[in-house]
Amino acid sequence: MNIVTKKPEVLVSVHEARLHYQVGGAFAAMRGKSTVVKAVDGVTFDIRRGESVGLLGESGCGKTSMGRLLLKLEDTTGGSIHFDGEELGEVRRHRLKKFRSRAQLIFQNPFDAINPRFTIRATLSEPLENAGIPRSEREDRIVKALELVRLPEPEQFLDRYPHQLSGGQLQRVVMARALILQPEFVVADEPVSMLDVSVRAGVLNVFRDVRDRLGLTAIYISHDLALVRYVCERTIVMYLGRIMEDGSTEDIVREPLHPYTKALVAAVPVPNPDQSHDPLPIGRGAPDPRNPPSGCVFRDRCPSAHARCASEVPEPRPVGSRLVACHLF
Amino acid sequence: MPEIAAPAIIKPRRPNILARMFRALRLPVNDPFAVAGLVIYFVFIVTAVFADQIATHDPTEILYTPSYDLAADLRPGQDGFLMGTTSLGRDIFSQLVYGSRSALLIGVTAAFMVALIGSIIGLIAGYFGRWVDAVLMRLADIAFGIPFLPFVIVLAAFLQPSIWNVVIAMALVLWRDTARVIRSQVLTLRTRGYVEAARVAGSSDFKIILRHIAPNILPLSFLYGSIAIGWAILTEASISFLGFGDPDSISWGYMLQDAFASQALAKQAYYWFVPPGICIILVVSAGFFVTRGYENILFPKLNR
Amino acid sequence: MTEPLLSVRNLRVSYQVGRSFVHAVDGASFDIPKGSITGLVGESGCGKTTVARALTRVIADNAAITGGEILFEGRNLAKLPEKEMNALRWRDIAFVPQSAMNSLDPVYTVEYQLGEVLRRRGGMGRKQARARSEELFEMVGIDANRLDDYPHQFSGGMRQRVAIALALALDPKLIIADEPVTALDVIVQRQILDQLKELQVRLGLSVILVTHDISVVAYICDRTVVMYAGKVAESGTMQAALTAPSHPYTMGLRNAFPDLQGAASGVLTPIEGAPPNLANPPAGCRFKPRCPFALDLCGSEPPVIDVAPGHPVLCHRARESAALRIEAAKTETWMARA
Amino acid sequence: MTNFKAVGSRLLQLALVLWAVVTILFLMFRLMPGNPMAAYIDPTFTLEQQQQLMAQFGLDKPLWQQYLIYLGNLLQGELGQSFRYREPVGERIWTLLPNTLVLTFSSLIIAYAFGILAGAYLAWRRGSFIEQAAIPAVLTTRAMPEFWLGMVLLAIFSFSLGWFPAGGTRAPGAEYSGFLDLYTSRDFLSHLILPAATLAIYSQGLPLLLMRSNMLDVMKEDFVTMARIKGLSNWTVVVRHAARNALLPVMTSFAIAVGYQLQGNVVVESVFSWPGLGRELVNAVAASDYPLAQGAFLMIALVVILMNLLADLLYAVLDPRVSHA
Amino acid sequence: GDPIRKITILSRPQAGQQAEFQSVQLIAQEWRKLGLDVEVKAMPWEQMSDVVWYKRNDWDSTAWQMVGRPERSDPDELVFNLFHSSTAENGYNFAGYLNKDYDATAEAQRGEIDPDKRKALVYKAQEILDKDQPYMMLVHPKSTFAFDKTVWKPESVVNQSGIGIRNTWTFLGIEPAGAKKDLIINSSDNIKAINPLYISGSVDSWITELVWDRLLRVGPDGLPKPWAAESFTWKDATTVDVKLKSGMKWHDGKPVTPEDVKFSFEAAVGGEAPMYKPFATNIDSIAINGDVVTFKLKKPAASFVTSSLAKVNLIPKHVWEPILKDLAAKPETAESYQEQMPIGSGPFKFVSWAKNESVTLAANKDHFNPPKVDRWILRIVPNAEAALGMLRSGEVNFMGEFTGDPQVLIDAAKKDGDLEVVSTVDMGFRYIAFNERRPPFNDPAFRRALSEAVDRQLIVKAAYRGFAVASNSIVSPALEFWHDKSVVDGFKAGHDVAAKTLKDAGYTLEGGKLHYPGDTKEALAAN
Ligand SMILES: Nc1ncnc2c1ncn2[C@@H]1O[C@H](COP(=O)(O)OP(=O)(O)OP(=O)(O)O)[C@@H](O)[C@H]1O
Ligand SMILES: Nc1ncnc2c1ncn2[C@@H]1O[C@H](COP(=O)(O)OP(=O)(O)OP(=O)(O)O)[C@@H](O)[C@H]1O
Ligand SMILES: [Mg+2]
Ligand SMILES: [Mg+2]
Repeated sequence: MNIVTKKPEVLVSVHEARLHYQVGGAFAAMRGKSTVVKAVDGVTFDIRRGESVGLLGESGCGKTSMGRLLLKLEDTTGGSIHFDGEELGEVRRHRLKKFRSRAQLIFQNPFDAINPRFTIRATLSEPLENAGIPRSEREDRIVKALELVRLPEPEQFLDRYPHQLSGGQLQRVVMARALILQPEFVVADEPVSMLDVSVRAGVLNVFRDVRDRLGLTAIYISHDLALVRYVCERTIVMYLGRIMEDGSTEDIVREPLHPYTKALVAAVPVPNPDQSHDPLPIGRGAPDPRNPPSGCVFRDRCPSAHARCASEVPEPRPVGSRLVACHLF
Repeated sequence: MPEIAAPAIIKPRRPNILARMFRALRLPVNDPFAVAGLVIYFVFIVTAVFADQIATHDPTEILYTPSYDLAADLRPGQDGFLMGTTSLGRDIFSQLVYGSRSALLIGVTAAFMVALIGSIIGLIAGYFGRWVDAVLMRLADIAFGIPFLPFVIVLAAFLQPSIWNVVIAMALVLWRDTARVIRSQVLTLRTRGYVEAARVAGSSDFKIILRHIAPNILPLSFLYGSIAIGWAILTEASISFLGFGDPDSISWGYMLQDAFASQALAKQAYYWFVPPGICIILVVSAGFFVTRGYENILFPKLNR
Repeated sequence: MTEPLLSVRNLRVSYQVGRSFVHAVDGASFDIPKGSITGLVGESGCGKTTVARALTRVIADNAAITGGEILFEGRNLAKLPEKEMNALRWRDIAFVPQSAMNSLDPVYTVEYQLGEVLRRRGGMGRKQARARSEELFEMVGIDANRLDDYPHQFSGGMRQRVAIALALALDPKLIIADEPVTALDVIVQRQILDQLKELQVRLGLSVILVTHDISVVAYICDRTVVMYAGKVAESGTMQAALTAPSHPYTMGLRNAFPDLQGAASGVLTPIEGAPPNLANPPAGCRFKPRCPFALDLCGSEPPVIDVAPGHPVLCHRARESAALRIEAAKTETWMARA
Repeated sequence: MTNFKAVGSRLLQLALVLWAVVTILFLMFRLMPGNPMAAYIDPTFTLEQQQQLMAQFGLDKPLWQQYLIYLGNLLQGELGQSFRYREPVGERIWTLLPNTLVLTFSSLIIAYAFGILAGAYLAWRRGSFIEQAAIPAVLTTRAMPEFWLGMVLLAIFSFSLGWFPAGGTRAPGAEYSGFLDLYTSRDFLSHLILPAATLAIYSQGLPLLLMRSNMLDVMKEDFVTMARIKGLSNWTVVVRHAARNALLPVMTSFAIAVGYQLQGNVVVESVFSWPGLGRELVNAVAASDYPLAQGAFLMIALVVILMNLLADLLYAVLDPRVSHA
Repeated sequence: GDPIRKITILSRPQAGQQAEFQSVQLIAQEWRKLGLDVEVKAMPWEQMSDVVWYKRNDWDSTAWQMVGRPERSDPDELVFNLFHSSTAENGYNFAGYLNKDYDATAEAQRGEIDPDKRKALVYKAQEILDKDQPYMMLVHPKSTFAFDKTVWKPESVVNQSGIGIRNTWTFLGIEPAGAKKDLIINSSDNIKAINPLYISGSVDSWITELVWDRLLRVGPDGLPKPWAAESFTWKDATTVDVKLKSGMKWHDGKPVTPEDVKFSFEAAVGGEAPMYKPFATNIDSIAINGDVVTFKLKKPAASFVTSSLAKVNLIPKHVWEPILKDLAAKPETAESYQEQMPIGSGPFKFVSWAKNESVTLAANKDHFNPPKVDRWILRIVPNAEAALGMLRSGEVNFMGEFTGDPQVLIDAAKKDGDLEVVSTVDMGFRYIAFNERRPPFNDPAFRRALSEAVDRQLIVKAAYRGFAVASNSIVSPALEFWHDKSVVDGFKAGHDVAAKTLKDAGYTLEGGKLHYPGDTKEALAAN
């Protein structure tokens, strides 16, 4: 960490970012179904250099969409995102190439993230080739990258095809590909959710280790608070495209403030037979991203919702060292 | 400094181009019917290529018997005509042999055009999306609104009657099916992790299409190509039957039309109208068999 | 101990793939007592679903039960004539599948699908079936006026509830739930598990809950069966198996799970390597290649050792488990292997 | 509102396709070589006559003017005058369309009824000898040129056995008061059988193969497995769950098939002297009768386009996943 | 001189025009033997006629045909319209034949009322054409028809010379042999219109001739006879008196009057019936005197009786007058007017018309010449195969058109036993027209050589399978009175004859290629 001191502290700055998808065809429209999904709807946060931030939330709350925005795999439909002071919307052509080598993605599904027709060598060569690294250097860097992710005896993997590797090994290759150009910023989108429990820990450990060694700034996307806690010091909780709570992970685990975070924390099962069986402080039902409620998007499931929640969208407010978007605070 | 033995790096085996192409095409060699189809194709291709050697006569030459009478309506074997002669005194066997040439010429070019145009449009529409997709798919809608056979008929009347009309019409209209399927395939491929990964790795669109997407749709193009072979041959036959065919080149469709126009049915000249029909059925169903073999490979879960 | 409701003895199930066989379940034995929830845990591909399906005898076309017994109330289901087996399905043994979306027929309303079971299998009339459907919906906490909806109109959690309602329809003695919550979000998962537990207690059901998540097992199960590579590694009460695991594999699994209530600085420890290929499993103990405690003798078929009454363990070193547990708690133990 | 916009865009798309087809047609026929006056060439054909004819059909005007007139007329449902018949094209098409539709639908209904049943049966008997033999046989029926099949049927059942008449829609001299009267007569039926059978034999392959592969797919679905775990009878599982689901795409393919069949009718109508739209199109093209050929083509295209739309709609109506979204 | 460029022959494709296509192939084969480079271009009729008719400078030679029609029993139409220089620009003389001597002969025969003198002139015309060979006459085909003799009495069938047994006289006189009284006849062509003011096609004319009466009809011998007219007399070279039969009635029951006759001829020139106009333009005035109608002509015209009086249909004034008035204001003519229920006075009444399928007429028992059949039914059967099948199955009992191989028909009849087949030499003919505007076809010797190169017997046998007679005259031997037999008999053909003709005219063979005589240059590029 803190390799270069001159650079500004904030690496990524998100301001009121929005990503609205147009969905549904003519037939959905004929039945009066809304055709816009607000995957990300006015999200603001900063990430400092070297920080690891967990992006937490239920399925469909917009975590992946947020990640894709940060990597310019999707263009914002509103608001702005600055990467190292540069607005992502303006990044084009050769600067995009440069950006691509600075910001990387670790994929959720390793079985899908590597072209089944490519050998591991070819897979890892691609970013090097694009970055204009001469052929002679490539082999060396590939081996180094594989060593970095703790694949023992990297050479034996180079000419294998993906189906000849186990899930844990593949996910390490995916990480190696993300790291091979020595990026500053990495988004990891549920990197272990497709892996078997027994090998998850190994991949997580590599991630933690590499991040610390290279001083990476990282976003870790997950719906599992226990995992986020394992890798990130800061957590952002999202619900239906909006930020509910943003603060240190330990604080959130110990004392969740937002009613949604409370439910989330209480719901996580622990491998301990003596855990409590108290009912969850949350209503039934699931969020419908196509028809979110007015005002606070969480109000229809919130046990402490009141009149104001229906009319007014709660803005994130500082509560202690945290930001909480709730009218209770 | 003492030398440290570098770890033995196993060089990747680079299979030769031909072998790689064959693997990319993934010929369905495990399905007995597909193999039968491939064999039929092979036989017809050989026949077409060596038509000059195999045919006993010029297929359009008006022949005379040794007694200088017109050699018309001879039965098979008579006067040394293997499968007899037509009412115009032309050798049926030679026509059949040369017919394979037209069939394969039409079939293969039509297949190539349809597969090529369809694939390129599908690739572009699917990959680039947005207005490019919108424009190309509207074009496809229009193509879907054009009734194919009537279109060929009009085109054949518009241009000089020629076997290429069928090919042109197919290229103009039938790319739509291929394009739609390829597009939807590309749409799913585009969201595949490794395509996204290539983008994140900084690969250009062109490179992504060429390296990651095209190889995956190649078998699909080939599938549509092989469907197009059958379509082309059947369409040519229909067009010839309706009298819009090419009078100068011998095709099986032409032979059938000739036979019907000359009342081979009433003459019970089975030796005349049955063989071309069978040839068409053989080649077209060979296409279907191969196609099915392909589908089994491409969509194994269907286990058709 | 009372007679178990279901007793699986040495069950073998194989899939034919081309010319070779995958022995997905290779001699599994365990008991399901009446009125309990039993968790069936294990890594992906270890044969959990295969066991669960084998109990209903509706298995894949290329699968066959090649040995063993499934004793259910004294009858061997593995040998029962198809007709009797069919009579027993759903009335005695019901099933909750992993993905309720795919297991509800998309073209019929939920009421039709409930009614189908109630009328065709339960012999009810139309009115009666409707009443019972409403009752069932109430039980699982869905508004009865949503009976006329189609499956896709429900959210994932509700669908899972519908699936549970379906399973309850004929008051079965045993419900087999194959990963009923895996695809769901934590909050919904918790709600469903609570519901299931509540119903199980209220109706005195026996439930087999298939899952790969020991947290879930820890949350609601009374007993657990741990599977590894087609075999039962260890089975026993929740407490016995989770707080004091006796098989190295179970110990490893415990280490690999993050615990929200544990210390923040805790380090997770993976079990390196991958489960064996079931088409060609290693001789002897199947966990041997990944086991930090493996000895030469592990190359031979491990014995089943009862470390406590009703707590069989499939391990050569089962008797040393107390000592091994201490070693297993250390990260280095597992890293050394890698 | 967005939903109006979406519906509007679907209709707009339809209009666009129609306009494009209409324009392509216009250009194709106008640029076609060959002179429509060719039909009148006769030793007594004079220059004056020629010019009068050209003026009558508006052929003396510049192309763009002809195009505008043509579009204008189309909007009013006017298809123009046939060169040969000197009759409004619309009238002629309306009298022929029912014949074509009756042939198309009857053959397709037979084909689908057979194809669906046989497809379901083959799926059920998967791997059996019957299935192994049937699939290539079905593929072969699709490889036969329709006219060839028609001629063979004609040769056997009409010329040799004399069971069915050789062509037309009615016995010579038979009089009927209207379409309905005609279509319900035995006479008509006996004329319909051979052409309908030809088309049906050719088209049964599509629903058959589709039904079969859908069935095989559906049989692998979880809900079918669940139905079996529920202890439901085999019949219930196969018919109520598997077949019902497999049927959906087959039904929507029907609409598309109507469009395809209509195009293919051209050939079969010629073989069986069936007084339909397809044969008229062929004759009109052969005789450079632009307005008529254009009209017939347009009518076929219209049906094809509408059937494409119908397929969408059918899918939306039949599949609760869409209809109850 | 230069080598002669590649020359082309236009032909229709084989489909439907087998014999023509085959002839052209044979001709090309023979011409090549003369050292010419010959290309056969097959194209559909519409395209071919477009080139030949509207692009008169663009082609070398073309296959063409002239079909037989009753009114062509008078040679005037062919003799004049085909070769007179006045029709070279945009009339039927598309070959561009120019010969003053011929023009004079053609005009003279037109004005000559005396049959024998006229015959001499027509003979002279035929001799000039033989000498100049503007056309390479090929054959007069034989038309082959058949009928079911168990249904129809063979002796009641009339064989009209140059036309065959499918003619109005047969339909009027044919007698049922048994209980079946419906005459069912086939045609491959669609019916375009049933309209007395529109010459829409040959099949259509079968119907118009039956539904509408004419003053005269061309008899089985090819000479005109009174029909609706009681009699007719030439008062002088430009005046004809026609006496109308009494007691005739329209199909709607109204009487046929001389007014109707006058109206019919006036309608033909009135502008609403462009196709009939040429047949009545020569009429100066029509006068009515009781039941006599007097036609005054502008110019003497020998063919007036055949090509006008026996051509123009008699139509009811009370039906057509309002229609024509209505049409006068519109761009359309009467040709696009289709009566719902056509009204004529002819021996058959219109009953029904199923488009593209059939037309049914019923016998008019009130007619002065009532037919013996009950109904006359025309079925559209587009292919010969089906037509033959229908004839054998009884779905058709009179084959009115057979486009297939006549031998097949004869064989089928032999096998069947119930069928009678009759072949008749047609008054129409097939030929190759040379484009006289383009060298080398402007040279009569060259044309003659090409014509001589092919032995017509080859065409008759190999292309027409014997169902044709060789021709060298536009007047068919079927028209015995007008046909100049010597022209045909005197024509010698064969490769050697042709080669000699060419050599005599100065053409040379160099390296197997034919060259122009002297130092003539090739003026046109091959196309
Ligand atoms: N390409 C797309 N088009 C339309 N809607 C989309 C698209 N991608 C995502 N969405 C919708 O946007 C919302 C947010 O999706 P996103 O993938 O970001 O959620 P997520 O939090 O990553 O969920 P998960 O945990 O399931 O991965 C969802 O409702 C999703 O259906
Ligand atoms: N139809 C089949 N044909 C062949 N092999 C199969 C089939 N179904 C399952 N298998 C194999 O049998 C083994 C056990 O599969 P099973 O589905 O029972 O595992 P599981 O424990 O339920 O796994 P998961 O947690 O992934 O659901 C696996 O190795 C699997 O690959
Ligand atoms: Mg996601
Ligand atoms: Mg499973």
